[in-house]
Amino acid sequence: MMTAKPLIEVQDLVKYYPVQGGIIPHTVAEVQAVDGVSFTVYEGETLGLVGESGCGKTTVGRTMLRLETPTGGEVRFEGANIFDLKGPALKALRREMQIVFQDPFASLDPRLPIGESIGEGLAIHGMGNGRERYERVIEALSRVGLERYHATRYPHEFSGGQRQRIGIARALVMNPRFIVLDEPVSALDVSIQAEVLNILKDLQRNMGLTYLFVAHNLAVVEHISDRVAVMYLGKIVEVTTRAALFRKPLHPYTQALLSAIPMPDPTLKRDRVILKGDVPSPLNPPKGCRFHPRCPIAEERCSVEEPALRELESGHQVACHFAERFL
Amino acid sequence: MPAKSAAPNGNAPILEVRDLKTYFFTEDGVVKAVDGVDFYVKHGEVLGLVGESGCGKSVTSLSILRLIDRPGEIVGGEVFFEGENLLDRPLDSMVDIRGDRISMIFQQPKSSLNPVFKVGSQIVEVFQIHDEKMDKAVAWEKAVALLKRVGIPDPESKAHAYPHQLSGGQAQRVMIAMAMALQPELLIADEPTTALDVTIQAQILDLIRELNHETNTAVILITHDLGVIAEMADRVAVMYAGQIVEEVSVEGLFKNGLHPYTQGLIKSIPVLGSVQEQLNTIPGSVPNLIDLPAGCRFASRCPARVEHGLSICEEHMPNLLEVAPGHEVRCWLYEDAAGHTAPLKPGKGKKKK
Amino acid sequence: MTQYILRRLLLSIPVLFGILIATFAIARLIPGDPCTAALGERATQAACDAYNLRMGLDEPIYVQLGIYMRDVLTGNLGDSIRFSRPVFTIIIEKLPVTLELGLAALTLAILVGVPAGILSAVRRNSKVDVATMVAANIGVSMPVYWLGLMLAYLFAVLLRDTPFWLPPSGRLTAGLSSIPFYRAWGLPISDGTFGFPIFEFLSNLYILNSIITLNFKVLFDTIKHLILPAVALSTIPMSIIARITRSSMLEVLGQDYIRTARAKGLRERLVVLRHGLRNALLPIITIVGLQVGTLFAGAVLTESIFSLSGVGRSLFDAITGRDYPVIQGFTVVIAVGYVIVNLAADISYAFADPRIKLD
Amino acid sequence: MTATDTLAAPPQAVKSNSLLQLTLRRLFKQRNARAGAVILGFLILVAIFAPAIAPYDPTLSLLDIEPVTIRQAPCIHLLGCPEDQAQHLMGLDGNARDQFSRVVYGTRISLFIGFSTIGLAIVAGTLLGAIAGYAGGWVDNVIMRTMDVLLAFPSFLLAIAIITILGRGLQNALYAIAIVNTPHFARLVRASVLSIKEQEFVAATRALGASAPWILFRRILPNALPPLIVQGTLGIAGAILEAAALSFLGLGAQEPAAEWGTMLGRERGQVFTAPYLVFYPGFAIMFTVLAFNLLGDGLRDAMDPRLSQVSKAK
Amino acid sequence: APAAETPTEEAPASSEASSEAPASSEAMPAFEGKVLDAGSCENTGIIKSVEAVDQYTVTFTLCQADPAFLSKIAFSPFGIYPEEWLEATLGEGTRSSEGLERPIGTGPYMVDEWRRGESVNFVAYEGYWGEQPEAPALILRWQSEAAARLLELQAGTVDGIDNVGPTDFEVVAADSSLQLVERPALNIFYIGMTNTFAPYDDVRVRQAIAMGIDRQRIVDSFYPAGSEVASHFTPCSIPNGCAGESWYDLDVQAANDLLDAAGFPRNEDGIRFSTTVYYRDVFRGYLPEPGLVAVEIANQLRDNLGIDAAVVVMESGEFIAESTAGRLDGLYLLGWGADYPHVTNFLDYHFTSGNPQFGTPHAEIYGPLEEASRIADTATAAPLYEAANNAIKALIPMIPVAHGASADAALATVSGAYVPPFGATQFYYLDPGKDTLVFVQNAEPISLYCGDESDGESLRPCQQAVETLLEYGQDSGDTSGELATACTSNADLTVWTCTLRDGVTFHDGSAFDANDVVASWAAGIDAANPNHVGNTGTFTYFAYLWDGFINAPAE
Ligand SMILES: Nc1ncnc2c1ncn2[C@@H]1O[C@H](COP(=O)(O)OP(=O)(O)OP(=O)(O)O)[C@@H](O)[C@H]1O
Ligand SMILES: Nc1ncnc2c1ncn2[C@@H]1O[C@H](COP(=O)(O)OP(=O)(O)OP(=O)(O)O)[C@@H](O)[C@H]1O
Ligand SMILES: [Mg+2]
Ligand SMILES: [Mg+2]
Repeated sequence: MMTAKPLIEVQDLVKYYPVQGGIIPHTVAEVQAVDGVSFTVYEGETLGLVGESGCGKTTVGRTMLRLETPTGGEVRFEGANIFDLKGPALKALRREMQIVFQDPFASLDPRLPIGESIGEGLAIHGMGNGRERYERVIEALSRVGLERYHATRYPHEFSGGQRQRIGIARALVMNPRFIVLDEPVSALDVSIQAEVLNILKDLQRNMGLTYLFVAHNLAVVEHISDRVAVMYLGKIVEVTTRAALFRKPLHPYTQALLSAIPMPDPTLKRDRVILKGDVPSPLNPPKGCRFHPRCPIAEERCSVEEPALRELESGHQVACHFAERFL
Repeated sequence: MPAKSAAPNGNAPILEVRDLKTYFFTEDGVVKAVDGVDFYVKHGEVLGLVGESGCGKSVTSLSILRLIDRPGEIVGGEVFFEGENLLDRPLDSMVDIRGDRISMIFQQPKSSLNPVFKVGSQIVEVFQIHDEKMDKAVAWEKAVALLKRVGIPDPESKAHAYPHQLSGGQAQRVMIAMAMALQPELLIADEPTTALDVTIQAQILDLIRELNHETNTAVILITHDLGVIAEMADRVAVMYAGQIVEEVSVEGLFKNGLHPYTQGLIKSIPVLGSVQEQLNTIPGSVPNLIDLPAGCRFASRCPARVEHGLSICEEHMPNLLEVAPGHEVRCWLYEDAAGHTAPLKPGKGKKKK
Repeated sequence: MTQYILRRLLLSIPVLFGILIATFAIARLIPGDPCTAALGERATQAACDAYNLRMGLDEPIYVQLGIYMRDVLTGNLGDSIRFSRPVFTIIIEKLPVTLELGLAALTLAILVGVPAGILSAVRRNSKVDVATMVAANIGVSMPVYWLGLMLAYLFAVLLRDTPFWLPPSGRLTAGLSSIPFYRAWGLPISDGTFGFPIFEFLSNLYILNSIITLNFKVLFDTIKHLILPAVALSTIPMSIIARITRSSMLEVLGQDYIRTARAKGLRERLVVLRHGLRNALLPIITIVGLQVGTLFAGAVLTESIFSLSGVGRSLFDAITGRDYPVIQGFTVVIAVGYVIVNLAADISYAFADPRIKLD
Repeated sequence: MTATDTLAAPPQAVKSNSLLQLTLRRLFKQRNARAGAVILGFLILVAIFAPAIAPYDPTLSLLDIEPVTIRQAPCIHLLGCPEDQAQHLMGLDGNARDQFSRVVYGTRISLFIGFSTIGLAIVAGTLLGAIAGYAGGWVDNVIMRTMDVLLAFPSFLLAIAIITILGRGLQNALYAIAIVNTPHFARLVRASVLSIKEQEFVAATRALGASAPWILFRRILPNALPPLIVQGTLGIAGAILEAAALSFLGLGAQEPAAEWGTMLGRERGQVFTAPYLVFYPGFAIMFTVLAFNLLGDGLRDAMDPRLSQVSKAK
Repeated sequence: APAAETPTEEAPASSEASSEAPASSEAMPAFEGKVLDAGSCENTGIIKSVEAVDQYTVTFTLCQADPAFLSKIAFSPFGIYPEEWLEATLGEGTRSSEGLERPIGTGPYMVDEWRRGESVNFVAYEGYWGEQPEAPALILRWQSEAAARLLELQAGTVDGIDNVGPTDFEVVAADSSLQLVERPALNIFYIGMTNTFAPYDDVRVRQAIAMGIDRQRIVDSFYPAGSEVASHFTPCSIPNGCAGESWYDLDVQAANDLLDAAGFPRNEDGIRFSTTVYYRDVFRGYLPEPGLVAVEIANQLRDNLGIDAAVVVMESGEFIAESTAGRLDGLYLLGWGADYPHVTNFLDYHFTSGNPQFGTPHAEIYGPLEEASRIADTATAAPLYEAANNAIKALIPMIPVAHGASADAALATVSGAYVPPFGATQFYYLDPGKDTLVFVQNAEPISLYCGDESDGESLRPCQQAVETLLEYGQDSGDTSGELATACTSNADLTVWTCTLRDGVTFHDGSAFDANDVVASWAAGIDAANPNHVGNTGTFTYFAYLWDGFINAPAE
């Protein structure tokens, strides 16, 4: 899998949201939602993206699909910078890249029978006639384990897990090569979560899809990802393979994150790293290393100098001045 | 893992809920949100209450404090608190129990604080409700001390903040401060960390544990996260569709969960560090609480039923029976038709045909 | 907070400018000749020409607009065509009538509407709730003028010769008069005195004037005359306030923090009044601000029915009489007043709700 | 025992319920809405069958036809009015026309006023609001500031002013009311558009490569409809009231049209001498407006997302 | 006016005012008579000059004979104000609210205060030359709704009301605690047409409508008792008003025949043609129920003649402007109330050669009228009026319908209640049996300087405070002396000499003399006079009754 070629390369992606204020409204500040993020997604793999709420995961995913206009950086799909695309070229690209959202309820138009929701993309792209489109919708439905008769029903008639499957079907029907999964199971109960995760895995296997899997639940990420990127406050702090990350995390934040996860095993005894304080605001992120105010091993240097994302071992990048200590 | 505290008052539970039934009388029909729930909590103990969304965990906890609002109504059962059936009290006098002897924290910390009052005065209110003579200034000082205790940085000035000026974690700490203000004998924490980030969740859970240790407060911890249960609880009650289906010590749950639902639940969580190719799933969905089946509520989704070919499951409701000391299960696999415990091991069920 | 207020103020400036242009346009777009309206049915063409010249009505329209803007901004609203009196003076005379009526109606609406809404929400689906909401629904559906007529018929005719008799029109019984406080006290204030319009304005608020001059006969007479119009005028705002209070209260009572308050052991009454009402009042503030518009619409009709010589009636007369300066002056004052009231509502909302950005 | 062998048998393909059907069902569970719908249905029937219901031509003066005088009091046989006199349930008006017939025919005008004005206002408001909300920037500013200015005038005053410009008469009153109501709908639609624009299902459509008009007309506007319908229903109530008030002042419908406000305005001086001439038209207005208010309230409740959550949870 | 010789003793209220007046109370200076002179008749209407011959004699010189002169000068717009006061409060640059709100006259009441929106309060003027009023105080209020006015009277809160609603006549008459005070029907309600518009250019159509409208039914149904169907345009109580043949009787058959003959056959719906009935929704004595009558006429047109008429209400000012200019293409409902008791006031105003109101004027009508207007003697003029009236009947420029009765009402306890046919009730004749007399009229006055007002609501209060040279009788249009003891004319009626009353003082204490008369007239009729400012500057009645101003600006 690691030999595969890069499908998407994200380079120095920056997305700031302006904050309006003042007596005459103007931009008084910027939310640095994503601030110089780079990573590569290889064909056929799943890259997990984890981090705490508000650290910019969703923004990365949405900006990659040009659902948000980027502030800076590049996203290359098979070598071509998608931020340069316009008109028909952009429309064509939309077929290649799809997204599944976190909230299964909000992501479906409540007044549309789900068959139409799923088939909408086909209609937009003028793919096939009514019959053919219908057939493809039915096919997509069956892929995610739903039946033909479901096509004429409305979103409110489905359970959360089913709705999430519909969301996946909508992405699938376009025959994309890359799907951003933005916390597709966070809103679901464990038993349903398992069901959706299984489907996602099956589909990837059968259709050769590439995923960017955004989540905050590390266990889920571990279950589905080949590689994992950890984000903290708009920056990537660590990227590596699944195995390496869980076996030997090199960034103190990753370590704390791992130890903070309650394990469903009462016999397990762990040394927990409980972080002090709250996640700072991306409006006014700390200078230097953004993690330093909460970092258990922070030193003087961390508050001044921002650590670069360095490759310490093959395929294992970390942004910490003192990561060597954990090698 | 912290050591589990032993019950000091022998085995007498501080709270015992028997056959609690809380229904919601809606336009579409009667929602049997809680339909015959039994469990107990011992002094100083942490009881975990788990179950899927909508199975009635919150309603159960609200029923204990009789906070159920129309169209809901507690239609039956008993809630013994220190030997007194709370359901027999006049509703007006519940205010003496609430906040003082039993207190509660909720899932959404920010929306659970009144947006138009300063957080300090919301804590002060607790003191003043239960001690009308308490001086406002004294109460305020106590509130600040509490905020400090729950780890709010700069408590003097944060007491003057409004809820929207706090982060979720801070708001939850304020809720906890409010709940522990009068050192209650029982704390009900209804999914206290679901809305919070993992690192903050760890902080809050730590705080609850501390409270449990230091003041020997009994805790009912409601969650759907089995990881949290494993870390926090002494005993666990598993709920399904308005009923307790299994009640057991936390070790027992993970090692020897007997109910097919419990087993399915445990198998469906991805566990950190143990990579599974396929996760186990529980097919089907929770039954409609308005239109409940006559038999076991899990029957339609139960793999054990199919495996054992039990037909009684769909016809009659099994009882919650003690199958081992301190281990109760509601399942026909462990009960015979006479209502006695049947010596059955899962996976070796007798065919009832 | 100051910044918020400043921003809100700044935002109203374009609206105020728009109002000026609109009022100017409205007055000019009204068909018909102001001259015949002003000078009467038998005016000659020559008189009209002289008149147009005098009033500046012969200038190009944009010059008129410019002059108009300048005048309004310097506080000069012009002279009434029909009465040859400053519009400003007329407003000083008429506004207190409408203000007194409107305030009485609004007070009544709030005093009845808010408690009714609370009661209805707390006793949801009870008989009280159903009755209140039926009444509220009927209230918003009732034409003000019709209610006024019916009330007049009931209280002035059917209940004549009973203690419930109420006068069907006017502000005071003939023969009584409200002596301005400055005259009652012998203050040396006359037409030329500095600040005279303010004194005059205040003394035209009969209730206020009769209270501070301790003239209770006039006070009671004024109130007696105010009851029917105020009741008629208050029905719609009252019903709207009751409905908003109810739904807002229902929403608030369903909030998590209400459950928290109960879980603290707070008594139900305090839960509703302290935690519930405080939050439920927020949308009510906005609605009350908006009701000022409804009140004004009602005032035009109520003043007609009860022959009160207030802003509404006078404006209507001015429109039919083509009294441009009066139309413009009144409209500007009303619209600006309306904007200010709603601005005040917004700002008090911001004060009442800490969530609104404090700078 | 076949069921025991499978788990979670797929639910049968039952007939699907659209959101509309659901809303309607919820709507008719409400007392308010039911009452409103019943009254409205009644009024529509009255309007349609007015010629059959009304005993007289509403514009026919009965002077010289029957031995009557103007403003004759009601004559109801059931209540003891001599049988040899012609029955006039609500009396005769100032022109000796049968008031009952006029009230019956008035239903037509009032319903027409309500639907046509609000229909116009909704179309105009939706257009303006959708453009403002979707385009944003200066377009939004220009449109919405203009709406603000319109809203800065108490609506009735504005309506009077517009009629004074356009001239009196029913048609102009209709335009005036439509104009006065437009800003409300524009605001509402703009707000809906702004919030729906941010919904994930819109982002999903965008991710599929949909064009701006596609998104606006297929995703956003249909979803902005429910609050519009509620506001529209309540708006109809307001419009009927406003039109009647304008007619009351002589600015709206003109003689001999049987419009309730006009009837009321013409005979308002008779409240002490012939109260029946004032009572019935006023009551008719109230009754009709009430129907729309009840229905609008019911609709609002039926479409309330908070209520829909309860049913979702089941 | 020179200040009063004994300013303070009798009239303490006037002390303040008199101190403002020029101090000239020493020996009487030689009287310097002022003159208002147009110079020639080019530059004026009827009035050529007004001259103060001596202290108590004024001469009016006219450009043409005016038999109605005496009737006209008794009209309240021609009231007399003190010369100095006019200059100080109503001149160019000096006009103040004082001038428009608190007129200084010689009348029995003086204005104490005008509480805007509420009432005009009067107190008795102690220095009045005649008898003191019965009620020391007078309050004039207003209420536009007839029903509410009556209600106030019934409640006993007021002593008298103006304009009883037509349906309330019987109510008042039946109530023993009230009295109905009827005013003679000196007015005319007519249906106007403009003969420049089709189909009214055809005399047969006009005649058909004249014969097809049941005027009796209109009067019976919509007019109060005392009203009558008009036999002529002018009411019969006016000398020569009823000369000539009376109007057509109702004859629907003949009317339809005429329409057939005129080429307007009925279509399948029975309709011949469509037209419009214009009116304004304003209560007037001649048309108390305008809306109802408009609908009634439309109904009759449809039912009797097959003419489909839409009813259109117009704004009052616009209606007057359009109808009097002859620009309305349909029928219009208008009327006329007598200003002074002379037939010229009716006929000449409407049917002169220059009036476009009914389209092209008919020489058959205006010919005799012009001739008659110079003849003072009623009998001599009679044949001319007979000819004119017959021509009106034949040519039908309009259809006279009714002379409407109207009435005031008062409490039965009020003694001396009356309504004069011309001018307004003088309240000082009325005795309410208490200190204050309260009277409610239709509307608030516009201003109280009545030289420049024309509405009855302004003229009524004016007349209580300001007097004219002559006054009308209580029940007739005959004039008698007020500020003048008598006025006489030369033989050809072009020079009128009035002898003024001696010893009259104004409310401000100043004495009344001939110069005040000249100044008051100059302010009203001389467009070049610095005091010709008024309220709106129209001076309607000066312009209209005297056929134009002196020094009128060129058009
Ligand atoms: N449209 C926006 N305008 C302003 N700020 C925004 C906007 N969208 C996101 N942000 C801010 O950008 C930051 C990153 O947001 P993002 O949604 O990408 O976080 P996330 O990692 O996906 O969080 P979560 O786990 O809660 O979904 C947050 O602080 C958020 O408040
Ligand atoms: N006010 C209400 N009206 C009707 N049904 C209700 C009401 N409140 C709760 N219910 C129903 O009661 C059932 C139990 O709800 P409860 O809130 O106790 O679930 P829970 O186990 O706490 O779920 P979660 O994990 O989502 O909080 C749900 O099916 C819910 O739909
Ligand atoms: Mg996100
Ligand atoms: Mg819950």
